[in-house]
Parts: sequence; C-alpha cells; structure tokens
Amino acid sequence: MGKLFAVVVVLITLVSAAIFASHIWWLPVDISAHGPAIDRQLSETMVTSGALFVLSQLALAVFAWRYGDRRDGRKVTAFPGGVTPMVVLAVVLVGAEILALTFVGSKVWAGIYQAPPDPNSLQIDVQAEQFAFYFRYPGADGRFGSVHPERIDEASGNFFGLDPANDTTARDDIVVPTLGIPVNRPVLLTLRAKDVNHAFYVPELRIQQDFVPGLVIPLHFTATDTGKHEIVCTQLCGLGHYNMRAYVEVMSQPQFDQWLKERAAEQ
Amino acid sequence: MSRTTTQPSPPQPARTGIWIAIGTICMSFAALTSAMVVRQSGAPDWRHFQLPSLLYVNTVVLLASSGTLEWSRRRIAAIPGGPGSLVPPLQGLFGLYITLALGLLFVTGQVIAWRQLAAQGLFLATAPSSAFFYVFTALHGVHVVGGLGGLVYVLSRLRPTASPGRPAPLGAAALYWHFMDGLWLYLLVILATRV
Amino acid sequence: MTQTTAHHHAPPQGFLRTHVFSLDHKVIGKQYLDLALVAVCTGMVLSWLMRFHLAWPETPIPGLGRVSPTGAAGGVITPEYYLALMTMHGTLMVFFVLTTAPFAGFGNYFLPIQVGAEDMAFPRINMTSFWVTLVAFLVLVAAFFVGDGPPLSGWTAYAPLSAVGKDAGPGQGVGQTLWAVSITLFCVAQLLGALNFITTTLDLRTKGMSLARMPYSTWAWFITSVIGLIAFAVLMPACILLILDRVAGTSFFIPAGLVISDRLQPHSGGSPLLWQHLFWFFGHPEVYIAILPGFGIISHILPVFARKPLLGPRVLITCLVAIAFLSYTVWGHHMFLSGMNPFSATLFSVPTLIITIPATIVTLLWIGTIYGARLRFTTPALFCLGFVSVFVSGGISGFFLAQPSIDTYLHGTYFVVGHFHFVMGVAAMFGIFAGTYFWAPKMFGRLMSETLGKWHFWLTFIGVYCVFMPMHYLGLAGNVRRYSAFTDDYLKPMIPLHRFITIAALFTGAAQLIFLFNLVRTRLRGPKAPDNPWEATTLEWSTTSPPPFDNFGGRPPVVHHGPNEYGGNSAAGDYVMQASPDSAGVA
Amino acid sequence: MRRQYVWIVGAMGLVGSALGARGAPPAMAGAISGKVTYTGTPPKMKPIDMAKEPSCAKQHATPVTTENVVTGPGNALGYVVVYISAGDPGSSAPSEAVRYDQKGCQYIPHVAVMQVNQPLEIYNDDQTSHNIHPLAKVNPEWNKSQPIGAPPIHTTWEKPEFIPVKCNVHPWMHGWFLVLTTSHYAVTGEDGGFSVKGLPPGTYTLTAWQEQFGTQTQDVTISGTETKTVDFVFKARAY
Repeated sequence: MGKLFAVVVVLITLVSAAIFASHIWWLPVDISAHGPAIDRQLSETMVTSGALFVLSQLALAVFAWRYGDRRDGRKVTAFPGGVTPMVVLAVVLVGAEILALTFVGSKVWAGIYQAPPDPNSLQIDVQAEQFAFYFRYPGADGRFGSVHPERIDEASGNFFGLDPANDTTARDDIVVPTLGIPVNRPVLLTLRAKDVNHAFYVPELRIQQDFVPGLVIPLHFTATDTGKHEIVCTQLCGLGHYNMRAYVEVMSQPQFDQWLKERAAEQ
Repeated sequence: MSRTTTQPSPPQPARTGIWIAIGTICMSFAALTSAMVVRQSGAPDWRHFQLPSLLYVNTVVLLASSGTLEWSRRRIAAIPGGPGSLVPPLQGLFGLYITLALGLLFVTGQVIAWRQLAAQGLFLATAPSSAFFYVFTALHGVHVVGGLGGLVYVLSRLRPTASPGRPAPLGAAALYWHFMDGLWLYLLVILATRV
Repeated sequence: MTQTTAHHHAPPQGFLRTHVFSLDHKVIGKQYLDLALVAVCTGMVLSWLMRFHLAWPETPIPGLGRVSPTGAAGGVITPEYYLALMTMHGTLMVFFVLTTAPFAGFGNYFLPIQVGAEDMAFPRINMTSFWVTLVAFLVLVAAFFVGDGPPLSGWTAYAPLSAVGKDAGPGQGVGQTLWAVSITLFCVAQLLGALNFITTTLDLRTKGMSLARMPYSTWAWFITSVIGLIAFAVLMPACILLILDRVAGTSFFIPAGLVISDRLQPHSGGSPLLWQHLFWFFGHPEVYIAILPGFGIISHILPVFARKPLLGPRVLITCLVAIAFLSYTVWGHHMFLSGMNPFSATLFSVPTLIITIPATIVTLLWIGTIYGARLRFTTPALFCLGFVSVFVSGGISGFFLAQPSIDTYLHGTYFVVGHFHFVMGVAAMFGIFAGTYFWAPKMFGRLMSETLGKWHFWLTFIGVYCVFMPMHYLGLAGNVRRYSAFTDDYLKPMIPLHRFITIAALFTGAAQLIFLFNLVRTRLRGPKAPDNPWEATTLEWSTTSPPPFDNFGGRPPVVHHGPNEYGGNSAAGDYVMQASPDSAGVA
Repeated sequence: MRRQYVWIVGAMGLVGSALGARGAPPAMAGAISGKVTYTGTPPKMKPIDMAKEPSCAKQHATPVTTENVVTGPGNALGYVVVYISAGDPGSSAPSEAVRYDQKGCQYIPHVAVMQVNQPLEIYNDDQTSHNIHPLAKVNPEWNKSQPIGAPPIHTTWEKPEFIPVKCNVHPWMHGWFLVLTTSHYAVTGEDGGFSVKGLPPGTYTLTAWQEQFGTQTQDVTISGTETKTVDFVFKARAY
C-alpha cells in the first residue's frame, strides 16, 4: 500500500510539473511595456515553488514507500537532528525566498500601480456597466463633458449621461464600445462604474483593475505591439458577466488618428 | 511534562463564558465603529444632529441599575456558605428587582428617544449618521434585553425553592451588566462626538 | 473540580430528548455532521450541474427543467441560474460544510471527551447553536424556491450588486435577502459554539489534563474557536448592515448616482469597498477556520498510524497560534485590484507570504513524523497522507497569488479557483474523511469497511488532482472564473480542458457514493468496534464505543501522560494511554 | 429600416386579421388616416457598434442605428403609435399572439402594440443568450434570460401600460411594449402614414405617441363610412 501511494504521488507530481513546464497552457504573448517584469516574476516564482512542490511530494512518497509497518518489530527512529534544525532551515529558506520575492515583486507592482501616469499620455474615460464597456475620447476640444447619471439614456445611446444641450464640451465627446489606442504611447484610463463592480482585464496587456461604483480609478499602461485583443470583466456583475467584453485595438499613430476621425464623424 | 495541573481555585464556566462573550461583543462594536469611521470619511451626505437629551437620563438610569445590582450582589455573596446555600436576605433580592426595573426603564427610555428622533424626521434611512445611531442603540438594546433575561434567570435560581447544587451565576450576570454600562458609555461618546 | 464538571442534566428520557432536542454534546456533534452531510451532497450536485453546463452549455439536463422552470427552461441552464448554483455551492460548502463538519461536528463530539469532561460547559447554548445553524441552512435553501430565484452574487456577495435589490437582476430580490439573513443566523450560531468550545477547554479539563497534555485536535478546535469568535463577530454586523441597505433604504455600501436597469438608485454616499473590507476581515480567517481543524485531526491521527510521536508538538502549537494571529493581518490580499490604495498592497502581501512559514513548518513536521515510522496504511492513515499531498499542492500556488504583481495577471482566474479548492476545500475534506474513518468506531460503535474505504481514497485522491490541477493551467492561460459560458475568442480553445475537468468531477463525485454507502451501512450494521481499535492514546479511546451518556460512566478519568506517547514499550504495547497510571519509558 | 417596416406591416396585418376574426366590423365603419411629421432638427441617430457580439455584428452589412427617433423623407416620423384613447368602448383581446423577435441583437419590431391580455410571444433568433427585461411599473416587472435555442417566452399584460423593454446583456437593445385597451390603433412607418380603421360613428379622442417627443391628442367625430384625415406634427429638438 505504501509503495502504491508512493508511485501514485510521484506520477501525479511529475505529470503536473511536466505540463507546467511544457507551457501547453500558458500566458499569451505580452504586448505591454510593464509585462516582461511580471512574466519574469511569475517564472521565478514558478521555478522556486515548483522545486518546493516536487521536493516535498517526493519526500512524502519516499517516506511512505520506505517506512511501512512490516510487523518485523523494527523500532521507530526519530527524525535526524530533531525538530530544531528543520525549523531553522525552513524559516531561513522560506524567509529568504519571501524577502527576494517581495523585494523584486513590490518594485514591479509599484511600477504599474503606484507610479504616476506619464503627463502626455492619452486620456480615455472608461465606463463599465451591466454588461458592456464604453470608452470616451475628449474630441476636438480636448476636454471631457461632465457626466450626469440622471441623464443616462441607453435608448438614445447616451451611455455616460452627457448633457450636450447645456454642456458644449460634451458635444464633441466621442463615445465608442471599442478601445482604440496608439502603439508605444502611454495611455491613461479613468475607470468609472455605472451600476455595480466590474473589472478591466486584458491578459495580453498583463493588466487588471476593478471598477468601483462611486470611485474614478486611474489605470495607465503602454502597449508595445499592434493588434486586436479582448477586454473582459473579471468581477462578478450579474447574469451577463460571462458575456461582458470589448475589444482593444492597438494601432499605429496614423491609423489611430484616422480611426478616431471616423468615429467622430459617426457621433 | 509536568504533572502538577490542578487549578488553584475551582473555575467558574459562567464567568469565563461571560468574559468571552464580552470579547466578542467588543469585536462586533469595534467593527461597526470602524465601519462608521470609513463611512463618514469624505461622505457628503453625513448629517450632524443633536442627540435627544433623554439619552443622558437613560445613562444615569443604567448606571444606577448597575449600582443596585452590585449592592445586592455583595449582600448575597456575604452570606456564609456562599450563594445558593441559604435563602438570601430579602434586601438582596429586592436590589435585584430594582435593577430589573431600572433596566426595563432604560430600554423604554431608549425607545422613547427613538420616537423623539423620528418626530424630528430622522429615520433609519434619512442619513448615514442617523442610520448608525439606530443600529448602535438597537444592537446595544438587544444585548441589554439579553442581560435582563439573565437577571430573571438568576432570580429564579435564587428563589428558596430553586434546586441546590450549582450556585446561581449572579457574579457572571453582574459582570455582564456592568459591561453593558461600559459599552453604553463608549457608544454615547462615539455618537455624541460623531453624529 | 467535580463540582463544576458535575453533569448539568440527567440522562434524558424519550426519543425527542435523546435524539432530537438533545443536550448531549455527542448527539449535537452527530447532528452537525449529518447537517454537513446533507449540505455537502447538495453542494456537490450543484457543482455537477455547473461543470456539466460549462462543458456542454447547450445540452439540456434531463429533469432540470421541471426542477426549475424559470432557471432552466427545457433543462438548459440560464446564465443567472448558473451564477445562482455557484453562489449556493460556495455558501453551502464554506459555511455549512467546511465550518460545521470539522469544527462544530467533530469538535462538539470529541473536544469534551478528549479533555475528560462530561459535556460542554453550556449544554443549552450548545443545543441552541445547532438549531440556529439548522434554521440558517433552511433559510438559505429556501432561496431556491422564491419567486425571482436564488441569489447570484457569489459567496462573497459584493456590494452594490448584493445590496441594491431586484434592479440588479434576477435573484437579487428576496433570494439575496434570505442569503444575508441566513449568514447572520449562522454567525450567531457559530459564536455560541465558539463560546462553548473555549470555556470547556479552559474550565472543564479533567485532573491531570494540563494544556501541554491536550490532544492536538483539541488544540486546533480551541484555536479555531478563538479565530471564529473574532471573525463571525465582524461578519454578523456587516450582514446586518447589508440587510438594512436592502430592506430599509440605508446607504452603507451603496454610493450615489448608480443607474441600474435604467433607474437612478435612491442611495448616496455608501462605500462598496467597506463591504469588501468587512467581508474579507472575516473571509480570510474563515479559510483557517475551515483548515485548522484539519491540521489538528491530521496531527492527532498521523502518530497513531505512524506508531511514533508527532515531531515537535510544541512547534506545531506555536505554528497554529502564529497562523491564527497572522490570519487577521492579510485580508487585503483579496483586494489588491479592488481599487483600494495600491500602497497598501505590499503591506498585505508581506504577512500573506509570512504565513507560508508556519504552514511550511507544519507540513515538514508531518513529513518528519513519517520518517522512520512504522506506517499502518489504514484508510484514515491514507487520507492523512493524502491531506499532506493536496495541502502542499494547494499551498504552493498561494505563493503566486500572494504577490500583487503576479495577482495582476492571475486575479479572478481559474488559478484562484484551483488554489482555494485544493488548500481549503479538498484538504479540509480529506481531514473530514480521515476523521470520519478514524472516529466512526467510537461514534457508532461499529467499524467502517476498510476495503470500501481504500477504494474511496484512491478514486478520490486521483480524482481531485484531475479536477483541480488543470484549473491552474486554465488560470495561467487567463481563463476567467465565474463565467457561465466561454464565448470569448481566447477562451474557446480551453473548452476541451473544461470537458476533461467535468468528466473527472463527475467520476470523483460518483466515488463519494462509495463513502456514503460505507457510512450508512456502518451505522446500520457494521461489525462491533472494540474500545480502542487503533491502539491510540487519547481519552476518547479510554471509554466505551460509543461512550456512555456522561462519557466516562461517572468516573472522570485522571490523566498521567501526554497524547504523544507512541513507539515505546509498555504493558499496552508500543504506546501509553493518557489515562493509564503506568509510567513506562518512551522512546 | 426596411426590415422593421416589413415587420410593422406584418404586425398590422395580424391586427387586421384579429379584427376580422372577431366578426366583421359594423357595417357603418369609418376610418381615420393621416401623416405624422416633425418640425425642427431631430437628434442624429447614433450608429450601434455590436463589436461585443460578433454573431450579431456580422448580420448587419450596414451599421444599424438607435431607433428612438426614426425619420423618413418629408420630415416623416416613424414608430409613432396612433390610437383611440377615448370614445372606444373597448373590446376583448384577440387570441392571436403578437410576435416579438430578438434578431441581430435588435428588437423587431422596435415598438410592439398589443391589447390587454393579448398573448405575446418572444423569440430569440440569435446565436447568443439574451435577457428580456420589461421595465414595467403598473404591471409586474420581470427579467428573464433566453439562451440560444430556448423555447419562446409566452406572456400577457393585464393592465394598459407603455413598457420600455431592455436587454441587459446588450445595452443598446431597447424597445417598447404598448399595452392598449382599444383594438383601434396603428403604427406609422417610415413615411409617417397611419390609418385607423373600423370605427363606428361617434366622437373619438385620437392620441399619437412618440417615445421621445411624448403624446399629442385630437378629437375626431366620425359619421358614416367617411375616412377623416388627421395629421400630427411633433416639435423635434437636436438634443
């Protein structure tokens, strides 16, 4: 029985580890400026904790194989050196690992969420609602119209609750359901939620942030490669949660300008 | 391993239980207080209002009840042979009845204070300040009512007809009741300074 | 001493007093376990439905249409019904299984016996605690049958989705209110329970039962009660505020200017993050409420079958206390991306990572205990070894999620689902299984079938790895959790893996029927069990199987030894019972 | 636009047959016909980008627009419901169901008119799950999902009410259920034209309703089989 347990545990461990290592299911190619740091942090953690995983499972397997009761009157033997060295070793090793991870990791985190946005980054207003994202560009005047929740009227496409009648800055605001951004230019999103909690998640951009009703949350990043990717909601928001998505289109600057001009014409 | 494990004095589960309950109740109100602080910070809709002066009268009533309870507890504890062994002197029991009455008076007073606020148009949903006021006072009130129940139980155990054996947990009940005072004073300060 | 431990109530007469409204902690413990059994079966069926829907979204499930005409017209699960199933699954499992079974159930039955008491300190409060839990359970289940359906905001019930009422969609009406009421009641019940556990441990220990001599399971239940005392004391007021937001029009968690279903909500100034803080201040310790009793049970059982003292018992206790303390400093790691001040992320990340130190040490203690042992591979022993394996697997993935930078990518994906199912779901279940197989002889006076038990272990052990390990792969590929279907382009390629998980889940679930059958058969007509079938040392094995009404037949035992005296040689064999006056030397 | 028009005709056809089914209208039956137009500049209808729902997006060669103010040549105003609001004794509901489709992530027709207690059938013709959420106030409000291939939803409304309908999953989807007591009503097409038939002699109040511009009423007296001509003019604002 002990031998069987050992074999099963070893098999499970090796198969699991092999699939992790083979990257069959793995992160999509990163297209963000900050992404490589996250990926590095992830793979470092993967290596160290992977080793920990394999070692402890193997130890379990070996001991189970080795120390079955054979009714041979063999006396039990204590763990060599007793508990103290083991505890010290664990504290030192795990402690060191933690220090290393925190030291590097908190820098990475700070670089994404604590660093101030680039002053000349492109600002886009994002509203999440059940169950879609809408994006607002300031338009020709470069200024966002103020939002009035009581004016929100989806039937006429007024998703943000603009007041073009009285607020001239709102008239040229461009509201679209697709996030178009220029490549290699810092982008600053201001996230606002219309109804409940939502989240902004683009795996390729290695970025994720909740929308919180009542708060306007800044989020900034720089896309380093053109292409079209999905923006999905990762915060349970109701029955349509699974279908709450939009696309982010990373374009070259001229393409982007053209795209924005066309959208402006449609408003 | 040591073999000497006998406790110096026989433990009183009722007392221990009350101490633990006190810890929990403190935790609950601590949570509510922090909620209040968070909710008040940068909330445009916070509305300050005058506490009904009746609350201070109620405070006096509650403190008085604690006094009478402590007085009768001492009297009963003073009986040779400890509580439960003899029929306690009438004054002792009398003190407990007074405590009971004052406790009821306090609860009634709190309800009247609510009515006064409601008369001013301050209801649960009027403003976060009023909401917290009602929540705090209501939760405290519920705990006081629980304490009254405890006192009734103790009284039933102190009756001469009560089964001998375990002593009536008068000490524990008194401890809880005094804690209700302390808790109320704390809440009063919080409410007076914040709402 | 005898005065305080003197039995508070005479042996009851009649069926009702003996088996239903009993004050006997043993009966109450069994009632908790039975409640957990009902809850876990329900929860498992719900997870089957979810898994089936994820694998084959448009295939009707026969009969389901009749069970829920609105939720699954024609047997096809609607998105809102999927979320309702998920919410109920989470709530049932976390509250009514992982909290009731290992803590309230086994704790009620064995804590008093293990400390040599005749009953809990407050039998009436103890009974109340169970019946309030039962009412809470019924209230929750009632949510399945209300007009606009069961709640769908998950077991975390994030406001404002959970607070604004029916405008937020189906299931957010009466159902969500019932959820909040149920959880409030549950908190009350668990507070009463914890009160009893702590008092009993402190005051009702028999002669010679010093803290140092308490069995590790008792220690774990004691520490868990302390955690619960604080955690549930915070969740209860939070739930009350949530209920007020829903029914009384207050705005604790609902900010101004929300437009939901084209209606401007009549609220102002509330803070959604406040709910998250209050909830997770409870929610993270709750994870340890679920798993620490497992720690205790494993540390209690492993030495019995290793025939060897547990390695470093004092270290174990220290680690448990450390974990309990740290569990209150880490709640924010659930909220790295919630919009709370990003600077606080590091503050919450560090203690989260530090918790891995005591956790690692405990694991090493178990593995070190196996070293040089004479393992007897009984079913409970196998589940102990399995526990260590799955706990390691689940704990390791915590390394990733504890780091804000990596959480930026993995948060809200199946990686999280795989992580917590391993570490608190499966691990805790293995603890429960180990406990059941180990204590069944004592609780029912009958031995469970070893053959069936071993089949149950192997199928379950392999099964859970097939179910939950792949979820980590899905998470790495960015597969979002709590989705009722995978319509996104980048998620479609993962459906085959989801199908594999579903098939594995169905088989693993089916394997549990073996356990059910074994359990029922044992309780009805299993072979009679001796008083100490496993040659264990603790007090529950010094009395009859099952124990008499007052546990020790009116003669409270006197303790002479610690719980850990295995591997020596004494009159009894290679172990010395706690209650035996014999002071034989121990290796 | 075309497609909706066809549907309106279809809906009106249904009504017509309904009238026929309940025994031929009285021998002496007049009618009211006319045209609904606007003055001023109406708001520009915004194009709807269905990028979120590819299965719907690919059904529309030309981008569809919002339909809260539908205009036609000659300042014609579409989707105006013209009905007898007073003077009609009312009639029992026809048994024929009004069909309401979700197709290409649009409600077809945009405005569905039905009588109190007249059966309503809601179909999901799309390869995606919709949820139908009539924001009723007088009648009971409900909110149900209709997954791909799910059976149609059968329902009725017990009280007269103008009910906005929305799909939470696709926020741009907005329509109307107009629940009337009378069987004499018409919905204007792109040309703004309408015709309310089968009116026995009498004095009626004719009401025209437009979802954004509100209602207008005129009193009409019908004698004999004449066909009165009544026009409505709404004042439009750009914002």
